[in-house]
Amino acid sequence: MGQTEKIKVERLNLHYGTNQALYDIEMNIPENSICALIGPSGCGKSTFLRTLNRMNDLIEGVKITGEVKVDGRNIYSPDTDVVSLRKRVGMVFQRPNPFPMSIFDNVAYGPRIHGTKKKAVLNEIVERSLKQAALWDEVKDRLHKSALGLSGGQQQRLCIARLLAVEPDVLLMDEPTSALDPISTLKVEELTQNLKERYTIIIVTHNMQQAARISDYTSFFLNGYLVETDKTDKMFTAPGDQRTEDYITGRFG
Amino acid sequence: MGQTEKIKVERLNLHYGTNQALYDIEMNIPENSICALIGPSGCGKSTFLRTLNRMNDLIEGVKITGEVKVDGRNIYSPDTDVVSLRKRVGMVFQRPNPFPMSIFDNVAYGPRIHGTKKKAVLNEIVERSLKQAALWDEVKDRLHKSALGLSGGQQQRLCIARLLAVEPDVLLMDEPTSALDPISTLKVEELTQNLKERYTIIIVTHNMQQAARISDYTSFFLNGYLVETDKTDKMFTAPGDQRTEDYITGRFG
Amino acid sequence: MKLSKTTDRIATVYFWVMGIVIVAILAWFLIRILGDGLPHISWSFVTGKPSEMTAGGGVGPQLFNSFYILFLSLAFSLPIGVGAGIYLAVYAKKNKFTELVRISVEALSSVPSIVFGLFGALLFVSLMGLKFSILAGALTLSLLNLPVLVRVTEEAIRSVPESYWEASLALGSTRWQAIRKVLIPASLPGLITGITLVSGRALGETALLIYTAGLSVSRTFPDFNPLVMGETLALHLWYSGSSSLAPDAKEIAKASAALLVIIVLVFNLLIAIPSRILQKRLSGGK
Amino acid sequence: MRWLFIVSASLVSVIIFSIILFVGFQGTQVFKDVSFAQLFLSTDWSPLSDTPKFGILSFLFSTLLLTLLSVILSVPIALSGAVFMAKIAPKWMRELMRPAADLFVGIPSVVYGLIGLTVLVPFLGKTFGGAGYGILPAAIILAVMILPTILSISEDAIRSLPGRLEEASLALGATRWQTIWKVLLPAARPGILTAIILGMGRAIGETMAVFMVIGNSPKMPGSLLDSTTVLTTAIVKDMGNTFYGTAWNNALYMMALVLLVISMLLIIIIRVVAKRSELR
Amino acid sequence: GCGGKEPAGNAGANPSPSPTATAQANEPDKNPEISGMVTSSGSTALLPLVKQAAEDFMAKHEKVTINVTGGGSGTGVKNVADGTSHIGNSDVEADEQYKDILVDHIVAIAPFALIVHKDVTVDNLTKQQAADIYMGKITNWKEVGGEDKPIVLVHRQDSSGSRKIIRKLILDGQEFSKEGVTQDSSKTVVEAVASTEASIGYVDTPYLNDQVKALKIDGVAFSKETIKDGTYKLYGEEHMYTKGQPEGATKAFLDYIMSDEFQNEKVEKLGFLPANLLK
Ligand SMILES: Nc1ncnc2c1ncn2[C@@H]1O[C@H](COP(=O)(O)OP(=O)(O)OP(=O)(O)O)[C@@H](O)[C@H]1O
Ligand SMILES: Nc1ncnc2c1ncn2[C@@H]1O[C@H](COP(=O)(O)OP(=O)(O)OP(=O)(O)O)[C@@H](O)[C@H]1O
Ligand SMILES: [Mg+2]
Ligand SMILES: [Mg+2]
Ligand SMILES: O=P([O-])([O-])[O-]
Repeated sequence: MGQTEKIKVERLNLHYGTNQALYDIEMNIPENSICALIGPSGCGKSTFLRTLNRMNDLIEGVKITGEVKVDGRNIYSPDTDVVSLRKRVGMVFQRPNPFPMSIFDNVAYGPRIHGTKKKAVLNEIVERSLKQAALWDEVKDRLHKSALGLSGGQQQRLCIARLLAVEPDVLLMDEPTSALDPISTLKVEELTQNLKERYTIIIVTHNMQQAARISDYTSFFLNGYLVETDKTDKMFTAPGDQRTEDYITGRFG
Repeated sequence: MGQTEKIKVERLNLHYGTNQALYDIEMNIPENSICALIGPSGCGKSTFLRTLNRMNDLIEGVKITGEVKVDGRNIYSPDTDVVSLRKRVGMVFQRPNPFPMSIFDNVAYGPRIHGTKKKAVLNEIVERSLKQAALWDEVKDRLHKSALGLSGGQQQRLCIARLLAVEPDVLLMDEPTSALDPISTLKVEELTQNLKERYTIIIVTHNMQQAARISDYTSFFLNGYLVETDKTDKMFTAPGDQRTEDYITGRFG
Repeated sequence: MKLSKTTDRIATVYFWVMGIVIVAILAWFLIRILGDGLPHISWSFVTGKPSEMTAGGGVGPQLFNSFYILFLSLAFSLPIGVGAGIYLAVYAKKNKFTELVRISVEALSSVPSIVFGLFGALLFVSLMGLKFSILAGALTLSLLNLPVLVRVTEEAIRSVPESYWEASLALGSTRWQAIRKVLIPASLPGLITGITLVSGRALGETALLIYTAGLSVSRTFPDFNPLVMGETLALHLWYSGSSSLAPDAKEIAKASAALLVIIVLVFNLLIAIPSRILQKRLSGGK
Repeated sequence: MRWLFIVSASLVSVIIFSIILFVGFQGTQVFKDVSFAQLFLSTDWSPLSDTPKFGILSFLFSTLLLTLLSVILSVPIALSGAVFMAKIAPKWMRELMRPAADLFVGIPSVVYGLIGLTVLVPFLGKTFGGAGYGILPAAIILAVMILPTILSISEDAIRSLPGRLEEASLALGATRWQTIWKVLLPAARPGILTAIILGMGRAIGETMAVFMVIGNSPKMPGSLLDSTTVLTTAIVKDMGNTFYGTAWNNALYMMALVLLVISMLLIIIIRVVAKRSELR
Repeated sequence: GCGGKEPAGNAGANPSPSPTATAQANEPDKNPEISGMVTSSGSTALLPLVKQAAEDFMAKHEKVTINVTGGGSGTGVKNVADGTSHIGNSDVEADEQYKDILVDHIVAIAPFALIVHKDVTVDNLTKQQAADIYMGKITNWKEVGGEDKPIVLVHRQDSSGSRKIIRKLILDGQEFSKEGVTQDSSKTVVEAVASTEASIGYVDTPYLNDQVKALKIDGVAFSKETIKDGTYKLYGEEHMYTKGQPEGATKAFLDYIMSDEFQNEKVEKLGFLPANLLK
C-alpha cells in the first residue's frame, strides 16, 4: 500500500448559505488506497466528497474554509487550475448522469476534450473503459445508440466507464453501486481493487459490507463531523468511538 | 399469511417498440404477502413492476399482451379505470421524485386529490405517514419548507410517506432503499413487515440479504424471463433452477 | 490541454463581450426612446383626452383601451393556448393529428399580422357583425397571441421532470389533477414569461388593429363597452407618426413610445417579482 | 378534461386552416387575370400600366434574403447571449438582462422603424454611399427585433437542462466552454430550434418596421443597400387602397398566401433537419 | 370633459348646399336631438380632418358617437359598400363597380407639393423637369441646376391617391421610375426626405413642415390664391362616400362637415382647402 499522502484535508468547514454542512474536517488519504466514507443519510458524505474536486464551486452560496491538499498543493488556493484538478480527480455521481448522446460518444467525451482525435485510439479507449466497467458485452452492439435507452444500472456503469476513459489519479465515487445488481456490483468492486494499484479511490457507500470488503480505510461521518478515520479492519472490529460502533452494528439512527 | 390471490399475471409479454422486454410472465401473488423481485440489471424487473399499475401506459411505443388480474379483474381490460387502479396499486420509484413543493404538501398531495379537505385530518395523515416512513423526526420542524432541500435518502423516505398517505392496497417498490443508509433501510424494512398485515407488497431489490430478510416470496428474472418464483426460504436454500442458484451465489453475470 | 484552456478563456471573454453588446444594444434603444419621449410625458398627457388640431392632447383613453384589449385578448387566447399547449406536452401521442396541430401552431406563429388583420376584418368585423370594435380587435389579437402561448406552455410543461408526472399518476391522480396540481405550478415561471412576452407584443401591435379596432376613442372614459371603437396607445403612436396633423404629433409619438416602454417595463416587473419568488419556492431555496 | 384540450388544439388548426382558406380563396382569384408563370416567374410589377403586370418574383427573393440575413445576424448574438445569461453572467447581470429582453419584445415595430429610418439609414448612406435604404438596414432592425425572442427562449432551454449534465462534464475535466459547446448546446437543441423558428416567424411577418427602411422599390435588389420590396410590405402598402375584387387586390392576397406557404415550408425544413440531427 | 351645447344641434342640421351630393334631400331636419353611431373608415390622408370633425360634432351632439378609422381608401369604399361602415373616405374616385350604389360627397381640396431635402439648392422645377426626374430620365441634381448629387426619389405606394394625382398631373399618366424609396404615408415621406440627402418627394400640403423644402413648380409656389387662380395645378379632391343618400346622424355629420363653420375654420387650419374654393 502506498505510504505517501495523496490527499490531506485540514480544518475544512463548509456552509450552504447559513447552514453549516461540514465541521472542521481533518483527513489524510494515502496514495493507492481505497477510502470508504460511511454515515447516515444527510451526514455530509456527498458534500465532503464534492469538496475534493471542487464540484461544490458550482453551487451558489457555498462557503468553504480550510485546506484540501492534493499531492501537497492546496486546491483551494487562488492559482489552482480547477479544470486540470478535475481531470486528475474524477467523480462518479450518486445518480447516473449520462449525456444525451450515443454510448460511444459518452465514453469518448473525456478523451476527446483532452485532445484525443484519432478514431482508432478512441475506439480502443472506449472498448477498454467499457470492459473495465463491466458493460462492454451488454452494449457492444449498440455503441451508437443513445445512452439514455440504458437501464439505470447500465447507465451508472457507463458513467464509470466514461470516467475511467480520462484516466484520473483519484476516483471519487458517490455510491456508485447503489443502482447496480450484485453481479455488476461485484465487478465494480473487483475493478476498484485493480484500480487502486494505480489510483487513489474515495468511495461513499451505504453498504457496510461493501466498505468492509473493499476499502483500506474507513471514515465515519455524523451530522457534518468526521467522527473517526481508521484502517478498515480496525474500524469494523474495534472502532475507537462508541457512536461508530453503534452505527456499524445498526444500533442507532 | 393471506391465501387469496391478490395479483395474478398470465402470459404477459411486453415490447418497447420492437425490443421485447418481458416474455410470457406467469405469476401469482397472495394477499398480504411480500414478494421480492430479483435479477441482474436490465432483466426487466422495473418494467414488470410498472405493468402492475399500468405505469408503462405513459411510455410511447409500449405494447402489452396477456393479463394482469388484481382482485380477479384484468387491469388491461378496456373498462378498467386506470386512475382508481393506481390509487389501489401505489408505487415508489427507484429515484426519489418528490414534488417541488413543501414537505407537507408532498405528503398531503394524495389525500387532497382524493378528496380530503379538512386541515386537521390532513395534519394527522401527514404526521402518521411521515412517522411510518421514519422521517418525522428529521423534518417535523421544516414541514413547510421545500422537499427538494432534503438529501437523497430523506427524499426517498418522503416519497414512501407520500405513498402511504393514500393508503393503497398494493405497494410496488422499485429498489426503495437503494438510496437509503442502513438505519433508514432497516426502518423501511421493518415498516414493510408491519404494512403487510394490511397490504400486498412487491419490491424490487438488488440486495439478496434484503430479499431474504423481508420477503415471503421471491421471483427471479433473467433477460425478460421469469425463471422461477417460490417461497423465499426455499428459493434461498434450495432453488429449483440452476441459474437462480448461480445468480444468488454470485456465480454468473 | 493548454489549448483547451486558452480556448476556454477566449470563450469566456467572447461571451462577456456578447453579453455586453446585447446590453448595449438594448440600452441604446431604451435610452433613445425614453430620452426622446420622457420630456413630453406629464400627468395630463397620460390621463388627458386626445386632440386633433391643437397641441397638448393626451392618451388617457388609448391607455385604457390598450389594457382593455390586452385583457380581453388574453381572456380568449389563454385558455385555448394553454389548453393546446398542455395537449401537446401531455396527451399528444405521435400521430397525424398531433403533427397537424404542431405544424398549425408553427404556421400560425409566422402569419404576418397584416394577414391576421385582414382575416379579423372579414370574420369578426364583417361576418360576425362586430364592426370596428374593441371586441373585434381583441379577438383578432388573440389569434396572434395563440401560437406563442401554445409553444411556451408546451415548453414550460415539458421542462418539468417526467418524474413529477409519474409520481402523481402513481398516487392515483387523474391526468388533469397531475396537470393542475403539479405540472402547471411547476411550469408557472415559464408560463408567466410567456404571458409577459405575449402581452408586450400585444401592447405594441398596430397593423392588425387598424383593420379591426379602429382609430377612435369613446367619448366616455373609461368605457367598458366592448362594442365601441378603441384606439390603443400603439395605434395612436402609429397614427401620430403617419397621419396626425396635430402640431405636436411628433412629440406625442415619441412620448407614446416611451410610455409604452414604461408600461411594458412595469408589467414585467409586476409579473417578474412574484414569478421569481415562485421559482425560488419551487427550486427548494428556503 | 382531455377532450377540452383536444378541442383547444383542434381550434388552433381550425384557425390556421380558415386563414389559409380565406387567403387562398381570395388569392387564387388572381389567376382569372394573371397567369401562374407571369405571377411567379416575372419580376415586373407594374399594376398601374396600361397592361398591368403582376410579377412577384423579386418580392419573393427579397423576403427570403431578408429573413435569412436577419436570422444570420441575430442567432449568433442571441445564442451567445443566452449562454452568457444562463451559464456565465453573474446573478445581477442576468436579473438585469432578462426583463430587459422581455421589455424589447413589447416595443412597437413602428418605433424600431422610426429609429431605423432616422439613424440607421442615414448612417449606412453616409458610410457606403447611396441613400442607405435596402435589405441591410431592414435586416439589422429585424435582427434587433427578434434578438430578445431568440435570446430568452434559448436561455430558458439551456437553463432548464438538468444540472447533472454540467456536473458530469466538469467532473471529467472539461472546461466550461467545452461543457457548453459539446454538452449543453446539443442537449438544448430542440428549445433553441423553437426559439429560432419563432424568431424567424416574426422576421418573415414583420411589416411596419421593414417598410420604413427597405425602400420598397418593386425590383430585384442590386445589392444589400438597394431599395427593394418584400412580400409583407408589398401587401401592406397597397392592400388598403386597392379595390376589393380587382386583379391587383387579388394579387396581394396571393402574396399573403405565398407568405404563408413559405413560412410553412421553412418550418417543415427545420423540423426535418431537427429530426435528422436528433437521430444521430 | 365634453361640454355639449344644446342648441348647437341647429348648426349641424342646417342645410348647407353641398356641391356634389347630387340628389341631396333638402328637407331641413328640425330634430335637434339626433342620436346614434356613425362609423367612418378609409383614407389615411383624410383621417385628421374626419377625426377633427368627429371631435367637434360629438361635442355638439351628446347622443351621437362618431367612430373614425383608417385602413386606406380602398378599404373605406369596400366597407361602406358592404355596410361595415356608414361612410367611406377616399382621396380618389371610387371604382366603377361602386358607382351605382355609392353617393359621393367632396368635402375638401387637398393641394400637393414637391418637397426636397433641405440641402438641395434647387428651388424651382418645371413640370417637365419634375416628370423627368420621377420617370428616371434625370438622375442628378446638376441636370436641373443643382449640385452634383444623384437624386433619391421618394414615392408613395402605387395605390396611393397622392401618387395617382402626381402621375396624372405631373407625369401625364406615364410610368414612375422603379428606382427610389417608397413610403406609405405622407408623414413618413416628409420624414424620409428630411433624413435622406438629395431626396425629393411629394406630399399633401397639410403635412408640409420646416424639416423639408417645398419646391415651386413652373415658378409658382403653392398657396390658396395660386390654386384659386388656377396657376398652381397640383391638388386633388377628398371624397366621403355613403351608401345611398345619408340619413339621420350620418347626414347630420356630413352636413356639419360641409357647413361654413367647419369648412371656413377647421379645414384650412388643418392645411386642406374648402371644397367650394374653385366653384
Ligand atoms: N445544494 C444544497 N443546498 C443546501 N443544502 C444542501 C445541499 N446539498 C446538501 N445539503 C444539505 O447538506 C447536508 C448534507 O448533505 P449530503 O448530500 O452531503 O448528505 P449525504 O451524507 O450524502 O446523504 P445521502 O446519503 O442521503 O446522500 C444535508 O442536510 C442536506 O440537506
Ligand atoms: N423506456 C424504455 N424504452 C426502451 N427500452 C427500455 C425502456 N426502459 C427499459 N428498457 C429496456 O428494457 C430492459 C429492461 O429494463 P428494466 O429497467 O426493466 O431493467 P431492471 O431490471 O429494472 O434494471 P435495473 O436493475 O438496472 O433497474 C432493458 O434492456 C432496458 O434497456
Ligand atoms: Mg449523498
Ligand atoms: Mg430497474
Ligand atoms: O392619401 P393616400 O391615398 O395617398 O394615402
